[in-house]
Amino acid sequence: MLDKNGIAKRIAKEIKDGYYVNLGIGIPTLVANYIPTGINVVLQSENGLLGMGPFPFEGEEDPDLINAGKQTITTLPGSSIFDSAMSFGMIRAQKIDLTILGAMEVSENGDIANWKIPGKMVKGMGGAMDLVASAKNIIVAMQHINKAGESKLLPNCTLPLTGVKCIKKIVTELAVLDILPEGGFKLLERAPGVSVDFIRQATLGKLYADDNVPEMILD
Amino acid sequence: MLDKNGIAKRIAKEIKDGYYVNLGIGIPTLVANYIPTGINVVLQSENGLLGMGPFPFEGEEDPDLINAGKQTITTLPGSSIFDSAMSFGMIRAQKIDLTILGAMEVSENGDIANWKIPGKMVKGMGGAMDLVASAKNIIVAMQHINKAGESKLLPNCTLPLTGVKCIKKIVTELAVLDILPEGGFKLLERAPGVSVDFIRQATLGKLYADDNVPEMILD
Amino acid sequence: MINKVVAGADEAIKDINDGSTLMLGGFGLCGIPENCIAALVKKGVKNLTCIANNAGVDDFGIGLMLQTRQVKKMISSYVGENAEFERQLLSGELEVELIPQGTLATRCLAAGYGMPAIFTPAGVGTEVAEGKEVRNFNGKDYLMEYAFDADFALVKAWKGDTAGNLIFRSTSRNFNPVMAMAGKTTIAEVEELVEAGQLDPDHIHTPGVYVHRIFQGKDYEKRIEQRTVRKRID
Amino acid sequence: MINKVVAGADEAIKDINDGSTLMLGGFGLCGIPENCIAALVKKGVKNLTCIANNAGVDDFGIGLMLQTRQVKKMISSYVGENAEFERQLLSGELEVELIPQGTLATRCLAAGYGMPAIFTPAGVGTEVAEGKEVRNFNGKDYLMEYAFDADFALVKAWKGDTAGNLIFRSTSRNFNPVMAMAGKTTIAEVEELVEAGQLDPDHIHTPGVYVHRIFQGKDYEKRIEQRTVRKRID
Repeated sequence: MLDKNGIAKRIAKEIKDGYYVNLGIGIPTLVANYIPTGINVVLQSENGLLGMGPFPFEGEEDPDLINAGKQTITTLPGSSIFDSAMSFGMIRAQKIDLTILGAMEVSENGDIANWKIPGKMVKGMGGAMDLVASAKNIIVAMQHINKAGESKLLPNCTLPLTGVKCIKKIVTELAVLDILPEGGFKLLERAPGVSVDFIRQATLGKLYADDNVPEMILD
Repeated sequence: MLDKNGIAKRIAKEIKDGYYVNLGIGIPTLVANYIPTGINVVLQSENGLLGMGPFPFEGEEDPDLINAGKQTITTLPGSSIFDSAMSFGMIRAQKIDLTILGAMEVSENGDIANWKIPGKMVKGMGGAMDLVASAKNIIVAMQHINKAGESKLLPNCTLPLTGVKCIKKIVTELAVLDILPEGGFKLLERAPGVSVDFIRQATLGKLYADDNVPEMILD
Repeated sequence: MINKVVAGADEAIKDINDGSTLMLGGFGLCGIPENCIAALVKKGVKNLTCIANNAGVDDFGIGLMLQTRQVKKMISSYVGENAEFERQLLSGELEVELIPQGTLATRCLAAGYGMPAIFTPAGVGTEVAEGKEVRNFNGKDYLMEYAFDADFALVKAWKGDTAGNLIFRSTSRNFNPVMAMAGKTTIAEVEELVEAGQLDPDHIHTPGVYVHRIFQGKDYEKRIEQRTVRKRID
Repeated sequence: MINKVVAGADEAIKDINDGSTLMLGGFGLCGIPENCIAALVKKGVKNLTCIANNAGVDDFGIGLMLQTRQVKKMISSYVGENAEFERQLLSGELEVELIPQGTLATRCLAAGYGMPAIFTPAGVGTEVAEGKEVRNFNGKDYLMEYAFDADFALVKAWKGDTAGNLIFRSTSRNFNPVMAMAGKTTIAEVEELVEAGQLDPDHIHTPGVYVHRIFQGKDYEKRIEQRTVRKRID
């Protein structure tokens, strides 16, 4: 079973040379730490930056330079700044090659819920609805089962939706899965030491698994 | 009867302090020469400039700095440059206070034709359709009668339209006229020495004139 | 050039009255019109509708106007950790309309560019789509969303000139340029106000035609919401 | 950063083939992609559809591609004094679609911003409106116009960096930034190509994400169409 860093590490392997990538808050942010060396990747921050760099050195924080998580960051040689309309313009126009974000629930037809729990204080969808509706390539980083042991990969989402039929790939603490065009979770890889049966039990939505599902290779 | 400079001079009196103004090609361009001193006016050129200055001194022409008539020009302190989308964005959003353009025909309900003569080579509408459809305040600079002596202020335009019900004021070699909300040309001023009867004969559309129509004051 | 300079924040906001709809630039606490917000708190206008990506924190940004109960409705994409906000929302004192961040930005752009409505796929199939027209283009569904209609836009720029031209700095740009274009009356506060002619025309982000009033701001706190750093030994 | 540099115009346009739809930046002869046009003439690709505000003059700009009969269709707002253009149009060799200049610009913006269609009042009640959907918002009629769908955008910038970031100079900016955003493949030629990091991130007009190939152009003529001057004695 993977920890958060493990999930981030596995997702990082999906990032290819020349990709522009938008990383959501939470586990997706950790992905930046595991981008393979030797490839050129540009991180977009939807508040208006291409080419997000690492956190600043202590004492060099610039209040005018933050990411979408409101963290102080830095630019890199070749960075560019733009306004919010252009930022979401490039997202809608599918200029961003890969979007990685978290989810509370994903359904077997690719719906995602990640912004609102009825009865709890709602903070808002931020840019998530724009990202899921527009991105051509989305990977969801999420927990397969919640703390009560219930599956979060469902036949249908029970929470209010963020987007419909938009998710194609999921990485959890247990598995890597694709969502099939005709619906259903296709098991691609198992986390080290996790059995197909365990994953099947942890998946409430339809799960397809071949006979020999390989273990993830993380390094 | 006014010459082209006379028309430009009369139109210039309509320009008020603090106006952003778009000047079309032809007579409207001449208006810039007669903007009253002591008022602050900013000229927009729809190829992407606010704050159009005079022609450059000989030898100082910059091929990267032209106006919408493709003439070499200059900027002024406080000028700004922008792209064509923003330029027409500010036109559509009615940020330009006054648009002055030429016309081949205007109808008594405010339609304008100024871009195409059937059977003749068409050069295109350029920005004229955007300007007439969007501007809140348009003055047309035109000849009242054509070379054959025929009126160009008509019940209905005979040429293909540039815009419908958009013109509110016209300055010709003979007169200043408003177009009434209910339709019809309202004679406001006569050119020096021109009689109301003469203007009536030169106007094929409905003309309304009070008993005492004043002569224009040009200086 | 047309001079847009006013003496300060109090004069700039003098005709913002009870019930006005305001746009406020900024993302989190980054690039917010600090001086205008302080002046609005001082003036005490009420029943404001605020269009802003976020609602500030308890003791800074729009949060200051929430504490004084000046805000009737927030139109935002994300309303962060803000206890007073939560209290007012749960008690029904405050209305909140949450809309996707890109929709928020593009509805500003639409207003600034004279487009009455735009199409976006954001929110299709979700509760955001309720009551909205859905239209299919090339096999994909889009919502039709309307241009905002705001009485005032309050924006913060780095530099500005007397003609109202604005230049923003780094990611404090965010919503400021699109809101500057979108307000019926746009008020800009700047860290450095210079004479017309001091800014390179090619570097101007917001042309002065969009700005109705500009003033030299003061005492910027520029509070950092999430101070994240790395050690030099990295 | 991702490196977008190619050796020159010939390599940059190598996959532009017969029948492609191209956007070409520029207003009149100002800010046109001179190197790309020369390379297209040299390559001799045919049946091109060109989206460009103007069609050049007889012996410069897109006029060069008209002389070699490479253009099947022009989509423009104004096609100036160009004898060969006129001859081909009258003889039926060339198709021309004339559209309002603001509509042209905004259909580019729509493509670059992922908006399938936009609304504009330009052309309502005229022959431009024929066959188009008219929609009333707040008492005013608008035409619905679709985003352009161009295989390639060819743009000319003043400075660019290896990451594809572009800065334009003065009014040679015009259609270039919106077309740069709109092409499925965008090719930028620049007067000065610098290393990533040499351009101020706040001054970049077109972020590199929109640019697929960039090269250092050469031998710019930058012909002036209307040389207007005043005497020094003024």
